[in-house]
Amino acid sequence: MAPDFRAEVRAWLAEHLTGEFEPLVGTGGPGREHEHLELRAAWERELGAGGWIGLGWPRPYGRGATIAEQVVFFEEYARAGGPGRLSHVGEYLLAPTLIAHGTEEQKARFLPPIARAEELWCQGYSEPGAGSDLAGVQTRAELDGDQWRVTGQKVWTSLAHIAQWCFVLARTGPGGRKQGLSYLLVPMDQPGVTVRPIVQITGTSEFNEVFFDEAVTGADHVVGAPGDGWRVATSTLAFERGVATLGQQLGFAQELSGIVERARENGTFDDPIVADRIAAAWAGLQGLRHHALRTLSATEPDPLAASVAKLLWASWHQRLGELAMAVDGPAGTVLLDAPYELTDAQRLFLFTRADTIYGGSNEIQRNIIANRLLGR
Amino acid sequence: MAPDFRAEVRAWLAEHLTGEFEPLVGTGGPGREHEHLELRAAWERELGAGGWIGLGWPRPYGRGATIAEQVVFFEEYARAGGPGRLSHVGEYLLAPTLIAHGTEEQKARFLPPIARAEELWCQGYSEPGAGSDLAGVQTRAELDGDQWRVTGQKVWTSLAHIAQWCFVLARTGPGGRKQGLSYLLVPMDQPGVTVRPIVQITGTSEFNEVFFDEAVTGADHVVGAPGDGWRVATSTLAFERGVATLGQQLGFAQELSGIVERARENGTFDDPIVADRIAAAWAGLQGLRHHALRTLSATEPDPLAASVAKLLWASWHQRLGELAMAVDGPAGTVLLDAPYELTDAQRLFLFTRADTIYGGSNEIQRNIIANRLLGR
Amino acid sequence: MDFDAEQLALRDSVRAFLTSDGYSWDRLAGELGLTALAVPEEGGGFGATLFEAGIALEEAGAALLSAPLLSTTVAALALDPADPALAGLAAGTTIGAVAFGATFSDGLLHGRVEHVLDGDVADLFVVAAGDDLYAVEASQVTVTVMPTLDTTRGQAALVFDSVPARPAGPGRASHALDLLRAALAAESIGVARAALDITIEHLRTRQQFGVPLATFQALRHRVADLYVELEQATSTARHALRVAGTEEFPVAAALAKLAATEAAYTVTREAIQLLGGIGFTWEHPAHRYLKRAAANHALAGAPHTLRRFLLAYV
Amino acid sequence: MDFDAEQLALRDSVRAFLTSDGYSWDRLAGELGLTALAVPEEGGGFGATLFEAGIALEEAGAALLSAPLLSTTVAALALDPADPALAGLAAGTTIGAVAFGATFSDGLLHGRVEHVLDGDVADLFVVAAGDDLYAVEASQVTVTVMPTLDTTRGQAALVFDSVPARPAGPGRASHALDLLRAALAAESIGVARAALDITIEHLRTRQQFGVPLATFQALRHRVADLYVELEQATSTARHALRVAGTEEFPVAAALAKLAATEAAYTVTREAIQLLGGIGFTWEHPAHRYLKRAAANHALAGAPHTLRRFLLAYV
Repeated sequence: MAPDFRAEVRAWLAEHLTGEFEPLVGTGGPGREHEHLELRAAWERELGAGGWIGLGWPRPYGRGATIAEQVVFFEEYARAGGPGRLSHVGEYLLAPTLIAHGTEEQKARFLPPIARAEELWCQGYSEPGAGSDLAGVQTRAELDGDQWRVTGQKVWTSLAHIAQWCFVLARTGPGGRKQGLSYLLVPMDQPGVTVRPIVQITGTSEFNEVFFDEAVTGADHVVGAPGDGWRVATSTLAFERGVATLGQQLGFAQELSGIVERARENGTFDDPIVADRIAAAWAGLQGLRHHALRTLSATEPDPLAASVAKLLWASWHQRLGELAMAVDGPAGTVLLDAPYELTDAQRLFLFTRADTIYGGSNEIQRNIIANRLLGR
Repeated sequence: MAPDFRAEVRAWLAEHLTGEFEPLVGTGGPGREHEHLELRAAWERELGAGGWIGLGWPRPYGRGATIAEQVVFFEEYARAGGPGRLSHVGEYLLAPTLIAHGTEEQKARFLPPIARAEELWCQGYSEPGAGSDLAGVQTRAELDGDQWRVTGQKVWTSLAHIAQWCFVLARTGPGGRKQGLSYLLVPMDQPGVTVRPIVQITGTSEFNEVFFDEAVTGADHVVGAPGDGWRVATSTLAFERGVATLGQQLGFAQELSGIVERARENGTFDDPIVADRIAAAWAGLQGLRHHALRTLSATEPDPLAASVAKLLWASWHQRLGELAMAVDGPAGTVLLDAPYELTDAQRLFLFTRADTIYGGSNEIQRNIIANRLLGR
Repeated sequence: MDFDAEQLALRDSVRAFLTSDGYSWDRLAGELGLTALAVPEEGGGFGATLFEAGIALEEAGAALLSAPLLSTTVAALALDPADPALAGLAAGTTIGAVAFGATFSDGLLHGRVEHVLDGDVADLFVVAAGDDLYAVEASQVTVTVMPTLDTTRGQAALVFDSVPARPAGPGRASHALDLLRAALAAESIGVARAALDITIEHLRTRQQFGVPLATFQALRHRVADLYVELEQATSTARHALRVAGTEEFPVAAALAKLAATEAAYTVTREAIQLLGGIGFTWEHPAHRYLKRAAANHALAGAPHTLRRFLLAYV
Repeated sequence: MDFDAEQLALRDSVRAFLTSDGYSWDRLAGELGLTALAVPEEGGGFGATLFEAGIALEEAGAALLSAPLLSTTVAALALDPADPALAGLAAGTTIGAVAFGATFSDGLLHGRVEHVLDGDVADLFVVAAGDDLYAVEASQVTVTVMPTLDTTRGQAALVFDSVPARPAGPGRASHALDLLRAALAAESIGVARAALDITIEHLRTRQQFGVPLATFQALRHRVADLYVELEQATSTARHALRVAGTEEFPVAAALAKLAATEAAYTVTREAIQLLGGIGFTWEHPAHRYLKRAAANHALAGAPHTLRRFLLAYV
């Protein structure tokens, strides 16, 4: 690592996360993804102009930063109270997929706008009839001359209302389940695409339904061969649980600190039963960190690492939400404000119910692990 | 209830559980079933002579006692420190089956010797290849003139080494799984029967393997019709979780008291975390009692009641064993004496590992419940 | 299964009423008389027991009834049976709520009490101060309505600024808390049962990997475990409702509150997981069950607080 | 997967050795040099780190090695690196054990120490009294061999009746405890892995209802959960082994002891359930894994004690 890398990050953030971006500090985290959308989009462009998007991508598209450097960036970003990111779907999910499976033309076309945050992305995997069963995708696409025509419905699509592009898993050929799927890149701003925000348990809308009705995209906007979408898509799922987990853990640590602070304020920290749960949560977070460091330093990729990591963080985070409510006690039954403004504890408690469902539910992850340990 | 019933029980026990039977007080419980076998057999005959075996059977075979009276008997028996029972397999498993499904001749032949504790019984259900899968029984029996010839192997057979009779589920006809099974009554004292004690996790042998090699029994010693054994046997399993559970809970309460006493002695009761677990165990025991009272007072039989009760008590009891070890702390790693004499905590911890396995494992009980709630 | 014919009829009529379209407080209290069930006949009630009131509360929980039945019932039964307010509470013309933790001196109530369930709509507060209960009209109290996580039940924070109050139950403060715990237990059982029923229905009908979710054994076993926990909690809750008049009640009510709210919290959380994405949406009722369960879990004694209380009886 | 080539070779050779027929203490210490791994070269060792010693201990746990490797390793690393006893411990010609909780005054050790692992066979005791360590020959101490639940590892109770002892590690008492915790963590990971492997093998081969047990999803998901818990515990244990020389070690060792012994206790209990009847018998190894796991869980800080210690760092 360049010896002054941390200083460089810190200085840049101090200089830029201020002024017009000052209101963003501490906003847009999980369960608050609806906050300050326009200003955060501008902030992403600022990050892009600073060269901070695609930090870990290989050159020439990115800066080829080491894992340690990327971790430093996450740490400093968290320490500065940087807002929840909007370009992460493109940066951490699509881009590694393109780098692994895309053509040179696709890389040249799509990576630079991601790095400049000029094009934001969303993910079109889950469907209402399929849930966590990715191979049960019903959305269909047909090649019609030089265009794909896409028809179907996706759910759990965060950021769909502000994204310019969506990567869509669609059925393009014969064969059931994992056969005949293709990985398509579809522009969102067209008559064939309708985005409907879903009001969630939290009363806010982080996730959307996206309806494709004869939506079109170029024939060349397929990643990998047509029919090879299952393989391409599952590799994206693996990217989803990469180095970003360390950044995520910094957010977790801040949430836990907030809970500890609250427990000290309201006296529950002195209740040995609550304190024991706090210590268990803290120990669990250290475990997440030690585990991420071990898997990141692995010399050979572990095919189960992504599933193990997802089960660990999702379950830990969900328990953290329950701990937050236990610390708040009766106060946790009252909102911050009418009509439905949640406290930090309530937001964490409610929003983390989704952690064990989306992005491959706990049940799907256990299936993946069991398939390997016990055979299919 | 006769107003003086409790007094009658108490007086009888005070008068008889003394003298030669004095050494039996507090012995023979779970994990200690190997203790004082001969003297306990004599004690059973004493109980039988006193009219206390078959208390709840209908007249003329039993005393037709109410549930409340049976509970009083259990309470007083536990209070007096009565030893672990040897005739309970005949009294609580075979006898209700005979009363429901047996011929008049069978009842007349078998019930009185059970009530006098002249014939002890053991249960021949589980097999090494079938585990909790009762319909997977492989033991075969053939009708050869006026005799059944039985060949096969049974496991988890407690008391087989002292029992005179065994009720055996065996395959007697064509058809797979639940078809073609018969419920046979087989004498143990014959060349074709070999009992091999199994040394268990505890270092002692409560359970046996029983080998039948052309063992014989009379053609009339089949309960229900030949081929109807599945129905007869599963009704026995239901009897297994009847009123006896209340008696069992009295034993649980004594075990918990012992743990509390130990925690007060060694100071762990003052550790809030241990105390919380003790309170949870105590609350769980009250829950077992309230649940047993509710199901016993039910006007209609609940087909899931037996499975719910088994899951509840087995899991609670197993956690109690873990609590006992937690209370003992480091002391729990050292035996009471060489070569392998367990402390109360160790015995409870180790022996209760079997509670969730035998008599229909937790997994089998969950299957039964799910079949009803969710369809097969 | 532990109901007699009359109790079954009560349950069925309450259930039919609460799942019908046009229910209202007037019909609930007037036509069905649910606020009067356990009130003695001389107090204007039907003279049944807390067990029957619990049947109604269990159904109210299952329906997520958004009306002050629980609070009015608890207020009525907490009061001295000779109290003049009883008739109005029994008739449902007075809406009651119970507040714990004020102080009383020189004939006046003082202090601030938070988290008064249904305090936003109550006409009469039954207020515990020390060992005793006092009755005070809502109009005499500074009532601040609080927005609640569980949108199906309101709360208020009360300020007693030297408010004159009538003694309404000497020595009955702890009994009022026991009644609240038993009532919350009964209601939580209903919440859990309804959430489990919705989940079972979903698993039986929703297809994934080409077959109904109900065919997956891992899910089947979890449903079985939820059912078992709920069965025992139901027994514990009903036991408390049965022993309301006895010295066993304080312990039984705490046990019931513990078991029933834990069961409801567990079942409603698992329901959202088993329902998958749909259970995370506002339009599906799963979140309302979860929020009611979470509120009942946190109020009137969290589980570890109740266990600490029970430790004295071990 | 976080081993380099040399570490992999070490693991493989230890594993092959421990699963071979003719292993003995002499070969283990002499031929393989497992007692010398992390001892500095100037102390007669190989100068590797606690991480390498942990690889050997993990394999020893998996094999339920019944030999004082853990105690001798901890004793050697706890000592002042210049201590004259180090060479014997590194060579395995001296068997060491660590005892916590004696008192020291006027050059003499006093007090009674229970639950000294491998105290039944040790030649040399490294004794923590206050903040410091002392070395004393076993022949100077009243050693009472205790029969153990975990028959694969002995214990002794020691009585120090004003025993002269040599200062052998000023200020290193708490470091000795940290080393013991990290070593127990490494070993527990091995115990859990072996128990899980046996269980997986059983599920894959044993038929029930006409199909292998491994086809039942409810069991598959439980195995997956055990694997996940063990994976994280492995990471936590190995992290502690890596940071042995740093100020992070006390916290890392407590975290490792907590995570690894909880994982081993969970896995070995579940193993017996998943194995069914056969796992309850003396002849099957499952109970020995459970008993080792239970002992490691209870000694050197039970989980709630460790959490209380960690609370200061939250």
